[in-house]
Amino acid sequence: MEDLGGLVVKFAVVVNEGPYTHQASDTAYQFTKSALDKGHEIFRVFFYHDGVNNATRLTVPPQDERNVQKNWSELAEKHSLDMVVCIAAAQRRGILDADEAKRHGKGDGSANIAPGFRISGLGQLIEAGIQADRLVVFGD
Amino acid sequence: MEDLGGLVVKFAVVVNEGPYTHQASDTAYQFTKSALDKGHEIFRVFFYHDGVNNATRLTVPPQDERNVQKNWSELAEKHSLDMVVCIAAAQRRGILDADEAKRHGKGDGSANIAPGFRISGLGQLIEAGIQADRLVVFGD
Amino acid sequence: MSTLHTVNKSPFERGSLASALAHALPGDAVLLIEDAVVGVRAGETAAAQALKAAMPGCAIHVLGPDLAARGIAADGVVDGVTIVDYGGFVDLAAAHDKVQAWL
Amino acid sequence: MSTLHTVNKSPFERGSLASALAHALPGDAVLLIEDAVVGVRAGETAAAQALKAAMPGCAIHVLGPDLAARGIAADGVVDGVTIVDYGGFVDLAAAHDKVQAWL
Amino acid sequence: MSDSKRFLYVNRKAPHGTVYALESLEVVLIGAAFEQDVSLAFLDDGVFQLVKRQVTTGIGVKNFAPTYRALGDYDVKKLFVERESLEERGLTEDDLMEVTHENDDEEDVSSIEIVDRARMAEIMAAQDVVLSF
Amino acid sequence: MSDSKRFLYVNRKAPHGTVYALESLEVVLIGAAFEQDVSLAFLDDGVFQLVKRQVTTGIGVKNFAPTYRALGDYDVKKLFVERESLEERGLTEDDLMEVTHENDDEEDVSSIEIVDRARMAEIMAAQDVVLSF
Repeated sequence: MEDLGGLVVKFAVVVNEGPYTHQASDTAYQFTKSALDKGHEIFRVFFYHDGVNNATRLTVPPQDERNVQKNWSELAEKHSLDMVVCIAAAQRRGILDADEAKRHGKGDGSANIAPGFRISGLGQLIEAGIQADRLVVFGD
Repeated sequence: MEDLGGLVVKFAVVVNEGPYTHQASDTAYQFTKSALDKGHEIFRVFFYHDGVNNATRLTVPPQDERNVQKNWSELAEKHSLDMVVCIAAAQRRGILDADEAKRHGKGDGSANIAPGFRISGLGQLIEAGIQADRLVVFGD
Repeated sequence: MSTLHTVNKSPFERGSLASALAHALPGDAVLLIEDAVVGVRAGETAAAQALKAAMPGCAIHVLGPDLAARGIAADGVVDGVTIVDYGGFVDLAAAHDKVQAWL
Repeated sequence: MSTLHTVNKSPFERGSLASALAHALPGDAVLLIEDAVVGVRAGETAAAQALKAAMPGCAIHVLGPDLAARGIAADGVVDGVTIVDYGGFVDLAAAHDKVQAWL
Repeated sequence: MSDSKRFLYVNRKAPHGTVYALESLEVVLIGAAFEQDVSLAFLDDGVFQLVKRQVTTGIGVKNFAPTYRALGDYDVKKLFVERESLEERGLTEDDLMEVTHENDDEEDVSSIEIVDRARMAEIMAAQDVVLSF
Repeated sequence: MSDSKRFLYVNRKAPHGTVYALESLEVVLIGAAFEQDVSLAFLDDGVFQLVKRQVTTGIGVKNFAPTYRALGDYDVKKLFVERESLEERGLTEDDLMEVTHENDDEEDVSSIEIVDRARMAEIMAAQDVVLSF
């Protein structure tokens, strides 16, 4: 970790595209990881639009490719990251936690959200903009 | 249904983008529906890239919006459409049928494929190109 | 062998319409759908000029439902451009030997 | 108040780099990432000329890992463009008052 | 740090072909409850979002254009539209829908201000948070 | 109808920023087993797919560029690259990787042919099926 001379910046990161199709999620991951390595703070990572698709636990990428969801989940675990999936965007695209799966009658075991992600409202994005020193958007 | 004077065309349709984010899936649906209404044949609808995300049964779009997955499933039911989801693209993005869910240890009830869709290989796309009179691609 | 070329991106932001027009041959047709329809609004725009320059050799069509969604009136399109509905899209695809999408 | 502008699309296909450069103020910086890096290859391209024209007032940076992925050598970029890694991206974001993405 | 910040929502994409315009509007509506200083910028193809008489029944998708007209009720009063973007696309102010809000004298006044590119750059520079979609 | 058709894969997008180049290549490899007449077209930003010395370790994604060089083993022998697209991007044939196949005399010959825009249009016109990504 670098010596920041006390200059710790509080970042918020927004991810607007899903895994694999666009590089946005990969770049956001590398940025977030680097910021943490440098001793900065990540207030929140917010997943919006197709970005919610990063949160599915059902991906099975080829052995020789990176696992985008796992990258995020492991980073969250290591650094206690707050990773929020927008509920409205998630409903349009089929990302559900256990509560949502039950509420919409999708059947036992249907919840497909991966570890480290939580579903919440768009207010969490605005709050991130208010609380963080810098908000950085990655998308298409 | 219009009188085609015997001129029935066999179409194959390819959908490369997921629901809501891009209009591609909507346009492909309207095209497919119109072709069927005109008495043409749809050899196959093939979902590739993010297009596989059209096949999730877990979407819960707002009441006042169209349900893209349901539109496709109902069209398939009505016209016995063959709707194929590419297995390689689906694995990257987390679309699984019961067999795939089991094979990858994703837990009971994890299968998220919607009615009318089936998962198969890219060979089905090539075959569609060979067998159909016209192949029409919708994407970003 | 004639081709129906489909273009679905705004010509003000992307190069796909220009590229499609540069590769269309006499007897081909171009159909503008989705966001590409913003290019057919009559006026002194770069897109309108490109379409006018292409039309002697190549028929230009636009998808009416997409026009309406972008607030473009049927009488507000570049002269010579034909408006079709989804059925017309199907007819164009059937009438040409193949369809090439400029994504 | 200075801004870091990020651009992630090829300037040969999209208008986002041109738009970012047209709105950057003196003291701002522009960082090219992802597919946008193809624009910094030295040569007589429209993109290279746009970058050169912008540089007196605006610092231009490019993400090295993205350059390497597109086969562009470090000594093959437009003169004056600075190559940074992900840590350098973070430093740039920290050094400016805000970050504006041109998606 | 004060809890009140200047938020700018940047709209550069055409509506309907992608969902960005609709989902951006959803953020603006939610964000309005947070009582920040809110502005919307429409430039490049984003100016098409404000074109009047959008009828989406034919493409089978929801028409969210009327929501722009409701922004005044949410206390969102500053919509900046770039003149050069309009001109390049053959549009004038007359092609845009009316978006109004009530001023202090309870009169309906336009929320839309056409600005040139230089002014748009200044508006962007003056923000604390820029949300691009 | 004959079961043998002319297939053209059209590549117009830069690699790595999106997955289209990689997933297109997967179709080409699978399609090779069907013994059709196969051609690949690289134009607009698609020409960047063939640039040599792509090193993707830094961005953490798989480098599929070597797969292009294996196309000859799959009997995919016709890669057409548009000259104007190269020139507009400041590229020459020397910037492209070597892609070869064995000819009837068991000599390695280049699979890449640089063609001008007019010739590219003719190549496109001569196909039965065009797959665009």
